[in-house]
Amino acid sequence: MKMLSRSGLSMFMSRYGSFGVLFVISLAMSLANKSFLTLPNLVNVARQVSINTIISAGMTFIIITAGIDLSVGSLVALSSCVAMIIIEATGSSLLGICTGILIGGAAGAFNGAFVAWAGIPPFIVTLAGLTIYRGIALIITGGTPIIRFEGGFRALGQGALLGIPVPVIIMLIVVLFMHFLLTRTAFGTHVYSVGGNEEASRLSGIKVGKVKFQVYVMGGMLTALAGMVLMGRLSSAQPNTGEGFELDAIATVILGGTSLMGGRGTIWGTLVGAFIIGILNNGFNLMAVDAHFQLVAKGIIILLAVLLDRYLKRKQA
Amino acid sequence: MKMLSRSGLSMFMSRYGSFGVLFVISLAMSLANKSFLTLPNLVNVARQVSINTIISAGMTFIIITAGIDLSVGSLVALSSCVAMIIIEATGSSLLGICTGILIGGAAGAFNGAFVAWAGIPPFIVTLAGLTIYRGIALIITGGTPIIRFEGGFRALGQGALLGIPVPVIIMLIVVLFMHFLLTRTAFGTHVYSVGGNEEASRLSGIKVGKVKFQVYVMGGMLTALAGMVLMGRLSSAQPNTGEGFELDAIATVILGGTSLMGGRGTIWGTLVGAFIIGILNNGFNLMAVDAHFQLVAKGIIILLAVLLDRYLKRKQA
Amino acid sequence: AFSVSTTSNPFYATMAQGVKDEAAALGFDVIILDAQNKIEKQVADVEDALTKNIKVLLINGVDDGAIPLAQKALGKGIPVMALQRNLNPGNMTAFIGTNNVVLGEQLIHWYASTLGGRPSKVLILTGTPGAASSEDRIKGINATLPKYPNIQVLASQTGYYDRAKSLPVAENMLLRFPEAEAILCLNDEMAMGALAAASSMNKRIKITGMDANPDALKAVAEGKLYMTIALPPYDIGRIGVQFARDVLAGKQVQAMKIMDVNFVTEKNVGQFRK
Amino acid sequence: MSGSSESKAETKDSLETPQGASGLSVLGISKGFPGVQALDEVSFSIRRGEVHAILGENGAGKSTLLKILSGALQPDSGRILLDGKEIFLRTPGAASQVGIAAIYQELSLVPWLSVAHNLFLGREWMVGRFLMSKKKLKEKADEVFSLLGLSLDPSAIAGNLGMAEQQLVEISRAFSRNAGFILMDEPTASLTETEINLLFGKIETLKKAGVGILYISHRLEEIFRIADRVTVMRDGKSVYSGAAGELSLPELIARMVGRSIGNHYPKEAIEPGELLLEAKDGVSGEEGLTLSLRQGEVVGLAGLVGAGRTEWARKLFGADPDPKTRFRICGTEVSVSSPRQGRDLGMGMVPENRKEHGLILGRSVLHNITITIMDWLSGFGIVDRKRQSAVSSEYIGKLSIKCPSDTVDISTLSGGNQQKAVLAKWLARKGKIIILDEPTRGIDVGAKLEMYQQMNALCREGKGIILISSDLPELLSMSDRLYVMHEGRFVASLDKKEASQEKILEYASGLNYGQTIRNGSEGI
Ligand SMILES: Nc1ncnc2c1ncn2[C@@H]1O[C@H](COP(=O)(O)OP(=O)(O)OP(=O)(O)O)[C@@H](O)[C@H]1O
Ligand SMILES: Nc1ncnc2c1ncn2[C@@H]1O[C@H](COP(=O)(O)OP(=O)(O)OP(=O)(O)O)[C@@H](O)[C@H]1O
Ligand SMILES: [Mg+2]
Ligand SMILES: [Mg+2]
Repeated sequence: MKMLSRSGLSMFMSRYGSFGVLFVISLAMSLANKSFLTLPNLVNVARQVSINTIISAGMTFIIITAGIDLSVGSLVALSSCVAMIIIEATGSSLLGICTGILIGGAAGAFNGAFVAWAGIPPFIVTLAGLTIYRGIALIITGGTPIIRFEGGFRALGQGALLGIPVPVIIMLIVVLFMHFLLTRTAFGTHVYSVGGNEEASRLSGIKVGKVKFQVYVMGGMLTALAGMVLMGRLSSAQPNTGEGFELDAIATVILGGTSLMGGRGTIWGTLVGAFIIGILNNGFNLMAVDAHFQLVAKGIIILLAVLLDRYLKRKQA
Repeated sequence: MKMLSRSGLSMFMSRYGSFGVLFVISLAMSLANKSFLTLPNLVNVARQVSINTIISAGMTFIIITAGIDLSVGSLVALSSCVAMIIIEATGSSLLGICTGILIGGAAGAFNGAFVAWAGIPPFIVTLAGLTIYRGIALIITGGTPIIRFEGGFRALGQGALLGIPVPVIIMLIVVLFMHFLLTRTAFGTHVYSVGGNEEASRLSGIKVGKVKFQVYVMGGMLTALAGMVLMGRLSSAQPNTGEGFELDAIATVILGGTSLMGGRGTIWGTLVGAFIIGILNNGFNLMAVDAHFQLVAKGIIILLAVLLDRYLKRKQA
Repeated sequence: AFSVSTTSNPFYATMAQGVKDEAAALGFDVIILDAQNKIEKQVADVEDALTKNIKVLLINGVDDGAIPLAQKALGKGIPVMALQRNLNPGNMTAFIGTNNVVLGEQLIHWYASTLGGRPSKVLILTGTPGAASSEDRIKGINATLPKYPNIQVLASQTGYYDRAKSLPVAENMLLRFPEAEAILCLNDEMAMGALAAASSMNKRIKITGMDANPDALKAVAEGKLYMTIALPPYDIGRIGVQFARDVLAGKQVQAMKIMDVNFVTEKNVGQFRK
Repeated sequence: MSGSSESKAETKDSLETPQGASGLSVLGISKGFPGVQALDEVSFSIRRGEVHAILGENGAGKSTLLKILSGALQPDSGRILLDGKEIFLRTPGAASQVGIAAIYQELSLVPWLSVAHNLFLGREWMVGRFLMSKKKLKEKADEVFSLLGLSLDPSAIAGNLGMAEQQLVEISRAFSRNAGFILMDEPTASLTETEINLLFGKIETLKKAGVGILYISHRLEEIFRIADRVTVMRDGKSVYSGAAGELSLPELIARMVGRSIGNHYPKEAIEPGELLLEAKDGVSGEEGLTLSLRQGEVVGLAGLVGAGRTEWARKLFGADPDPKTRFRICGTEVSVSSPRQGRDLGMGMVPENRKEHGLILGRSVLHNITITIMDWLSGFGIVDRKRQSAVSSEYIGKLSIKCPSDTVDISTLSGGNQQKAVLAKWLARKGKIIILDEPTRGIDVGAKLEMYQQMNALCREGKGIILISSDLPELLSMSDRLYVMHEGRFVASLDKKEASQEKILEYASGLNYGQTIRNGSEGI
């Protein structure tokens, strides 16, 4: 049927259109640089995007509810510092990691409670969170990094399974899980509903506050998980790490087609967005572009990428 | 009529409610610290908030149209570097300042064009702007600051008229002008309507794209003006100045009661928001609070301030 | 008052500690103002401080924007001790610190001395674009490199002075230039990032840092980091306060106190770890 | 108006407008959307000084045609002629410059601006080219309203108004443009008799002044009151065009829906069962009447615009929780504190404002229909997608919701079909008490019939229905009993037998206030 197939295709494009952009960028990079399209480098890129992707997966849910989380960078620092302090004290990586993730959940709950029930704009709540969590991380560490060259926690960042780096495996599990949650569960439907029309959702009997609270808690836990991976990768925890992660994550989510106005978005899109950013960074490093010029080029390429995305979608729809 | 008075009062509170918060914070600060409530210190605070207020005034318009501008920090750097280069080359402060402000307008036009007519999300456009303008500033200066201890441009930052610092005078003119524009002109109404209901605005014959374009151009010019003031205050232009200005400005606007979802907001609110932030910083400095702890305290106080604001508004409405 | 650029960085935190300790020892009250690396915050900090009748201003400028502040203080008759960041002669009573251009030069001289004329290919991780310390160190490096044609710089990329941000950058560079013998990093944070990158790629490579932060020293001691340069932040802070005392007592002080730096390797790391 | 002299119009056009080309016409207009051909070679014209009504099923393409004439949409092909000359309406602004004003089906006020600002939106020059003083704005707005005989507050925030008031603002806006053509898409959908009479009076005046009016409505009896010509659309084509009165109502309906409809209001009488609900009006002070609802009953709520019916229904459902107002639901006394609680108590509410309160625009039809029953459709949180699409197909079939597939964005459906989706989501929940606030707003005769049959079916299943409607014939025919509201109070309770249009209006306007209370207290 003409009707069906057309709308099917346009849905496909609006979901997967950014793959085209990713493809074009990858192509350009591999033409510009021989080392780009090599297995080690691709694994490398995957490992590099893993932290941002894990954070952005949680951010996607938050943004779909028309929220935002600016505190992720600080939370990466806080959760990893707490985890590392516990590992130093007890020697148990597992205990440290679990506590770290719980801290993430707690911070998320703090954000979520203010957003969901006090009705304070998410931007303000999580901006306050940004400074509060950073402050706590600095206080508990006295401002100095903690480095540790042994312990199981390092496997989280540096291990590999069948040649696939552990961060990449974690990222894939997170992405699959979050995709499933968003598309196959009642909770996912409610997330879309709340972002699409909060009042209509409330009038349909959805507990809007609870849904919002949950996405922030989940976002906090994923952010902390990313913090654990970063800690593993660096063999250290540092109270002032993660600055600017929030802008990276939000940009990733939006590049992936999720709207800041809420109600729309996919986890696949976010994954693609993360790879677009990761490949740009990787390519520029490989080509050893001058730092100042790199900034200009990156900005322009991102604009071009989004323009291309629009074009592809319009063309197909 | 009950309806009338209710909506009138609630409008009043939603406009002026944050004054209550400002008052409480000021009171607390003056109790905690004798030097707070002195004329030199108050002038001091006013001067300190001037740059953020000028930027935030433009940001208010942009956010009312449901947009955002992340490029302001980089634009402060770019405009002041360009201005300074011109001043160095020609010796004319006036020429430098005018060029600086034009650069601001041009950058705003760049942002605005992509937002208004290419339909790219403002977050992405201005994030690209953030890196592009910073890159250009670094390239044209070779990464090093330009210092100049003579020239009329310094009056913009360091001068005073009848004992009132010039930055404060500029801020007041900007605030009054922008308030007037927003409340008394057709353009202001269109800004509200585009943010409140874009489709309805289009159907009413409003050129939605043009309105969006204009707010970004204006925002760019005001940001550049703030850059000129900063340049005057520092007697120098630096390619890496202004980092994080975007979050400050957005937080100011939202603290002032403007909604990120668009359609609502006032310039007075923004002014109050700027003073709330400025007084917090000032007060903490006067009390010499430990830097790490200050972060935590500031976050908490901002949350409390917004809670108080809600409470006051609900109480009255 | 002591206005410091940021206490989130261990280097400046140590400097602040030096100020604090020495002030306590000498019986001074000192307010530490953390500008959080924002010049506007520093301007506000110092303006606030100046309304409080301070006696001396110790300032570690975020960037050259701190110069008018120093002038303002001097204009009010308040002596200014510039710590680590030179505010140009005439704008300060005394300067205590190291010189970043010199530091860049010394780094290359030192690295060349370890080579003994043998050719070597290196990568460089630079700091935040536009940050004066980074730009100055690069200047020093670029000025010195021509003297050693045996040192070939394969690539120079920014790691934003940040551990997490330099990690992927270092990985990418190592992947592209597997032949590199060393990564010269313009601070320890990036050295730690580069170290993590090397270990993630199972590579042993010479990594040098700067600042001698505690965890960098630990890494040097464990033979993971090749070298870090010990700047004396603690002493800079202490001497700053001592100079302040002298000036208040009407004594003359040295206008330019350039502090010595030490190259810390596995051999001498013991002296630097507390 | 004497465009005949310069008429070079094609034969087709002159066929359409026999006295020449004086008027606004479209020739062979087509417009497709992904998955639908909304308009297929439609030709149509409005002469100056006539009311041309368009009838058609939901999704027939009426609104699309109107939007093309108002510059809101661009046709894929075809021409638009004004007085015989081809014009291009690239934007709504362009249309208003040539004297075309429109009232859209989906109300389009800017929620945070005042009524006065909305009234002059896009043409602030009327109040001052650059500067606007609030006072002047208010004066101008008052002028417009008094000219139309309306009492609206110009400084009220538009988003706070009820549907009917918003509708009146839209009408005022279009009328105050002094346009040569006014296009109206269901302007009376949420209005009551009083305002409708006002509107029709105004239309008569405009007609005499030579204004051409396009009138779209699903209230068919209106067509006979004001239309000069009637066009029937079906599946994007114009299937009939002729003078009003040429065809009888049943004939028109047959053209519209492709079959004839016998009884418009097929109300079945069902023996009332147990008491489901007892409720006060919630106004403090004097004792008002108590509303009661039994199984199998349809209880109607009548009242003028702003009488407070919606407000009361929202309290009952928990949308605007009011702890002071307590309801007796199935024997237990409660005050409903949230729609969730309302839902769990077995209630469902179809709100009057479907766009703001009913639909999640941007999500699929499936999502919108099944949103109320996600808990039933999922085990351990995981949605059974087969059952989900079974439910959605069931209701799409039952209510004949017209959509290419249930995965399309609900915002692409025609207004009436959107309304059916909102009803569907509460039918799916199978609550005991269903509150319907203007449920037939904007839906066509056929769909109305389906909706009434659904109401019958619900009653047979032992459910109780509260019907709020401004369509008096509908209210009279479909309710078993009626309550009349005035200023937030239940002022009268009427049996089906004693209820009549006149009586209701009398009570609703508060004329019989004292008497009502007496009458009412006997009523229960
Ligand atoms: N923006 C859009 N995108 C996709 N399809 C659309 C869009 N607008 C309308 N349609 C489709 O075009 C057809 C005609 O819609 P239209 O709104 O003109 O119907 P209508 O006759 O006004 O119906 P109603 O009486 O329900 O208002 C419908 O099938 C509708 O789904
Ligand atoms: N959210 C609101 N905020 C302020 N006033 C409101 C709100 N909702 C309704 N009102 C006002 O309350 C009064 C009652 O309105 P309501 O919508 O309940 O009347 P109604 O009988 O349903 O009439 P209608 O036919 O307009 O729907 C009106 O004057 C309306 O303007
Ligand atoms: Mg319609
Ligand atoms: Mg109503």
